[in-house]
Amino acid sequence: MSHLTKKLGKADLLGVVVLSAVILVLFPSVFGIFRLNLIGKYLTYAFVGVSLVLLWGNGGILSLGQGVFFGLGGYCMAMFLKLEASDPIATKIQTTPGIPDFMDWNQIVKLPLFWLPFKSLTFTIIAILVVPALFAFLIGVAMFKRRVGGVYFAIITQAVALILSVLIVGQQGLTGGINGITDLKTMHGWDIRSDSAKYILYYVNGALLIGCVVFTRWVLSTKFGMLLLALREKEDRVRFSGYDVANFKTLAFCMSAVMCAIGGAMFTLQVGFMSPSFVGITPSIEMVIYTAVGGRMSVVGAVFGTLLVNFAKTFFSEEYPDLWLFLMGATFIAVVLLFPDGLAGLYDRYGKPFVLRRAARAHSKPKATEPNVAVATALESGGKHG
Amino acid sequence: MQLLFIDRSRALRGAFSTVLCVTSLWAAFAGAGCNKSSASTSSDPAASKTDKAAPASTERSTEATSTDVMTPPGVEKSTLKAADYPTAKVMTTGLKVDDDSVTVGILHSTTGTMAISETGSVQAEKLAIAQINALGGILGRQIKVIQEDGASDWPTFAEKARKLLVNDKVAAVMGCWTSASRKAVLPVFEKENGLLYYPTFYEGLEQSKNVFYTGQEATQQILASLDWVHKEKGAKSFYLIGSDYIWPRTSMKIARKHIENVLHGTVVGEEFAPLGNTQFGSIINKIKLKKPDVIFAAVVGGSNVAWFKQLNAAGVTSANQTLLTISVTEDEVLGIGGENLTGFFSSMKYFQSLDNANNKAFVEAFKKMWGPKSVIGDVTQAAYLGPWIWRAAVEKAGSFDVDKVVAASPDIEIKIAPEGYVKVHANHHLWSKARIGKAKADGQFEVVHESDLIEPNPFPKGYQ
Amino acid sequence: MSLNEVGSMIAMQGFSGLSLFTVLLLMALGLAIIFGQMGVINMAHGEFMAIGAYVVYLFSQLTQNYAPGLREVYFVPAVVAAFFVAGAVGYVVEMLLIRRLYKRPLDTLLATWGLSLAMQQFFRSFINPKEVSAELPEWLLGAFNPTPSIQVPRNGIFVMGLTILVSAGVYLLMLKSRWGIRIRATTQNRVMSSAVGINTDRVDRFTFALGCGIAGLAGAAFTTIGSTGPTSGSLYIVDTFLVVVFGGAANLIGTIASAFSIAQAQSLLEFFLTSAMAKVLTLMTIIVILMIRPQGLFTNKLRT
Amino acid sequence: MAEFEMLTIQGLGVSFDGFKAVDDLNFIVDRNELRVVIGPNGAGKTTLLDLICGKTKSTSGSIMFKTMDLTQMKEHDIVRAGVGRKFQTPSIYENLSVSENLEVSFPRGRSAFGALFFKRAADVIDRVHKVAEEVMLLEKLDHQAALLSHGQKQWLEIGMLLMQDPELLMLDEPVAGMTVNEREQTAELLNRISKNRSVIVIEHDMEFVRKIAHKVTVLHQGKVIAEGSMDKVTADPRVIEVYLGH
Repeated sequence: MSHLTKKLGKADLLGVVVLSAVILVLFPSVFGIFRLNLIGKYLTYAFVGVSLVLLWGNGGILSLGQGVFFGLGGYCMAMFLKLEASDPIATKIQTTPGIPDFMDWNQIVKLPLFWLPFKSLTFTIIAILVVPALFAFLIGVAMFKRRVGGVYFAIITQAVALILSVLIVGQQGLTGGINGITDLKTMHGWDIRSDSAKYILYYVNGALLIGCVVFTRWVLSTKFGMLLLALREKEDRVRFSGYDVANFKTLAFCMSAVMCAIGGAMFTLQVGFMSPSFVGITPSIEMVIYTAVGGRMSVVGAVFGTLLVNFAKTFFSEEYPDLWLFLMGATFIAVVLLFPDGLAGLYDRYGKPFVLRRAARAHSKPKATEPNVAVATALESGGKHG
Repeated sequence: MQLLFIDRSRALRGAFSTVLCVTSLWAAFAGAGCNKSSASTSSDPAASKTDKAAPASTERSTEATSTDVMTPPGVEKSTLKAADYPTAKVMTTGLKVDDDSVTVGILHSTTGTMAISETGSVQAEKLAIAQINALGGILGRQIKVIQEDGASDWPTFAEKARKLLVNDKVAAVMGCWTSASRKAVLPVFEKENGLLYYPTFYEGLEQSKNVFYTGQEATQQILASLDWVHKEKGAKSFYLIGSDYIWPRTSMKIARKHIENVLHGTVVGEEFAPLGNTQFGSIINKIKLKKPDVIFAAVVGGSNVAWFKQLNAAGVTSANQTLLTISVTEDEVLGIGGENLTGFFSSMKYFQSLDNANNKAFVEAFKKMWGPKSVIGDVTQAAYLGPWIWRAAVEKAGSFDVDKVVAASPDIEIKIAPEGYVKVHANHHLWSKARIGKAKADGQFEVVHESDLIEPNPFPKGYQ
Repeated sequence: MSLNEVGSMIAMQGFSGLSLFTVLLLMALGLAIIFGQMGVINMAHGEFMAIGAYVVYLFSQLTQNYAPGLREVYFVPAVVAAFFVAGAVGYVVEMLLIRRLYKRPLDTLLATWGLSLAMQQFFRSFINPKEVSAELPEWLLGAFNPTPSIQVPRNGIFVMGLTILVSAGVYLLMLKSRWGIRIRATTQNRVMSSAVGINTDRVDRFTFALGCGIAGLAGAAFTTIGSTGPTSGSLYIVDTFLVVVFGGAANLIGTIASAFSIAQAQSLLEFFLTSAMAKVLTLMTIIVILMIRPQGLFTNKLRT
Repeated sequence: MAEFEMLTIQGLGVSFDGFKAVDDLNFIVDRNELRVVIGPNGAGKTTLLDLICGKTKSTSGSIMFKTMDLTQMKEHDIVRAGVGRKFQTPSIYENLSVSENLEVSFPRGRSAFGALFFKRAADVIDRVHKVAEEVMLLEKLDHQAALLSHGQKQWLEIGMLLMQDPELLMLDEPVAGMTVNEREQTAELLNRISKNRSVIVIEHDMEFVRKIAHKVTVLHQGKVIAEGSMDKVTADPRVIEVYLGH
């Protein structure tokens, strides 16, 4: 009878269904492949948005280093694709054919050891999932066991992002440096640049994103999810209820890292390159903003928030390039000041009363009176899992 | 009962926010395309889009139309008539060409960290296009411009490049500044068979059917200047310092090979500072320790300013040290301050102070269009060449089709080039001269050496 | 190399380290006040520094155009003006924005990030998209030679002097003045402070303005050693935060110690390693130490 | 079953920058005893609870819970060993419903993965109902915790502790902010739950203390100055001096 059971009831499912319809049916039927590919790129950022709903919105842990995981996933995928694009025939003008072009430019004559396993797609896929998880685990254990939290965690993850981007840029013989890993062509002989491939990748990406959305909602509906919410509010209470808080935070951090990495890998596939500009601080913070715009508590909201900001970015930077940053800055400030719960919060405030009235009228039974609505609203505004 | 309502509200909430979002965004997103097409059909060619999208430069004249632009001396108004070149004949690949106009793209950063550098290129490209239009356009057609902002972000460059080629079907793109942005758009241009004119001096190691490189590749910029400093200053020992990314690293690699194998000198130190580094105290001390004959520098961006200011402050000036840089144009001097550079040498193919008729006319036209305080650096001049080279190739080919333009390009000569004279090489780079400028306190350079025309060689044997 | 030269090198390298220390400290002081005393994470700190730099540029332009004779002296009033202009902007920002976010520190981070974007675009649109350079007076250029083989950068001495002055000022203000007592009282117990008649809103506003003013001061001083452009401020922001966090947020002595140790480590490592490795190693060391001592180097042990 | 005390504290001390909040403290709690700790502000009462539950680490002495030394254990291990602690201000999860608050405190699925795959089995629901009834919140199970009255929040937190069925329960000012009526009910509640466990209560309200206390300990400046029945300690001249002399 607990209303927890209702959390994942058919209602929430419907939200996901609507999202799926928009991503898998609406967009493809309305937009051509160019715009669709663009949306596909935005949706890869939405993975990060969803991961932040879990970690930040519900867990209260603000990571400013999600770009690190996005980048790790993206780089793993890019390494595989680059090796395939660097077969000895395609690279015969190089001093050492068969290695990526940027290595050749940096006088590297043999493929570095850590690149070798990325010749296998299976290994690559495993690496996309495991490497970020492992990295997040190490950071998580080190930080959360020492009870580094809040602002400090945010700043330290930011520093981690900085370190990694300095390392990638500095080791250009191994990583492609600031240009990143570019000119990716095929995956097991399948040309990822063709229109048909772009369609397929779009759907794969959409399906994976919906998978992450469903997964995140499931996590939030479990006791684990409740505890995340609980420890955001009263960390000590959770600790003194017998839970090792650090483990919970670490697991949430790892889950969010894996989601970001999937997004990064899909980014590489759809855009055709990966560069250190995703690992740094700026993209990491921007992705937090997408989430805030959508509503930090709302998984579906985060996806829409990401789309909204990026659509707006595309529109304004095409039409009013000068105004764009003013607008972006103003959006951030407005979201934080006026709509801390983002789009989802706006819905709660303006959309739902309307919906509730409609619902009440539709049922038009004497029981559905105003007090009921009031209680329902109060309950709603507290347990925002939508 | 009550729970039922919660359920319904949750259910509808997703739907509601979806509809809200999607409808509001639709206008924005799809509308971007619509507006664009309306903009590009407006009658006033270079000005319509130019005005709106031009980076805010307070000195810029606001009404830069095709009629009041100064054209280069000695170039007659084109007598080609569009009627003699029916659209069906000159364009067979679906590009945006009609009987009166042809559309090109400009793709640079007007926002973000790179806006600092790319502003000049945008201005030069717009000047060249306005001049070409004033001279009767290209195959009798006026050039229209769609400008996109790469926002200093490489994926955005790729996105916008794809938009220009796929959506807008532009006949050519003038754009990119950093190597990273070029690398990001390169696959797009190759896939969509577009045409890119890239203005920046760069590291070489690239040659694409779809790109023309109007700046120097590394050997053109480096070898002659090293030869000069070796001969003139008797330099034997060199200290190499650059920012930590591909262009300085490749340049330094070429420099080291040349110093060691050709000049039989020594490299006494090599240092790469992270991009954005603001502290050079320790590096400067290391240099002082080694006492090199020449410091050979390729630091960029905000770091470049810090590097020269701190160098001056550490007592290293032209009075006691020879310094040769490949990363300081007149644009950079604005940020560094002439007083910190006086007497140091810069190797470029173009300086604003070049004393020839072409350049005088160019500088005058540029200042007329963009304001009397405008400063013109090497890349700005190279960007100016792009539209002219494209025009010459199109008219030689008698077609806008990319394949035909590319085929017609080798050996195209631009005699009105501000730098004097350039010729397109079969490898898509330009034959050009290397020049050494000595920095003056007023921010200009005194040209102290000029080489012969140098053949571009993006994959130099023996330097890799 | 002679012994004398080795000595000179050690002296100069020592000065480099000290100079970096004062640079870091000057960057961090304003933030230490804002973050340490108010708990506000001001991501626009770098842009407030840029305001200071642009004020100097403005003064330089005015001097060049209207009073070229004043070139040797304009810099000092420019630095003072930078303090007040940046402080005034900070005052307004506190009033419009920060005031509403005191209970949500992580949200101040997002809002001020938005502010920093808008400020950068403001510089770009209304001042100059390119980098600019203030013409420095002669006495700030070049090096001072105590012995023929030792060159000490004059701008380094200037920054150092200014830092000492500002640090001493902040120290006196926070620990000795009535204002300082009010600021510290407000930090420690807002409700109680307002109950005893402290206008806490006013204290907040002035504290924030003070922090921003010091940022402007730092920006003005850094025109002698670095670039002035729309994004110049962002070059400093991460380093600045690390100094403050590493030092232990609420502690002035901690900030000083932290700036000192980071500067010495970085400057020494840079001398012996490549710059990129020096940066990476320094950052990693900071992170590791922060993991061992999450509250930074210096904290006041509190009864919980 | 071996005979040992529920809680034995010996020579316990902790100092904050030289200030000794708890100093050489000795303290024993029997099985099934309800002990009340009183003392003026700053006597070290809350610090004592902090030390027992591991929130504050001691600088000297030992805290034996049955046969385990709590000073060597992590907070969550102390809880799992059977020590529950209520904080001074009601510390509940306002965003969750009453039943969720209780459920979250159920001592199963305590590891991160365990929580992920925790099933709301019949025994959990059963226990939630039982405890809710015990703390008089059965009617409010589906309400959001934020909507409860102050007193009900206190009960909810006690309920959350009861979910874990601790052997030693520590309550920091459980009736603060309660109405007279609620105090009555709380006193009954405490008497009920101390039937089969030891309870330590910190309280200022002497009338309430008199109602519940088996034994009273008076702390002053980090030291025990009196211990015994309520009547005995209130007659103690040192206690009177401490309370009146300050």
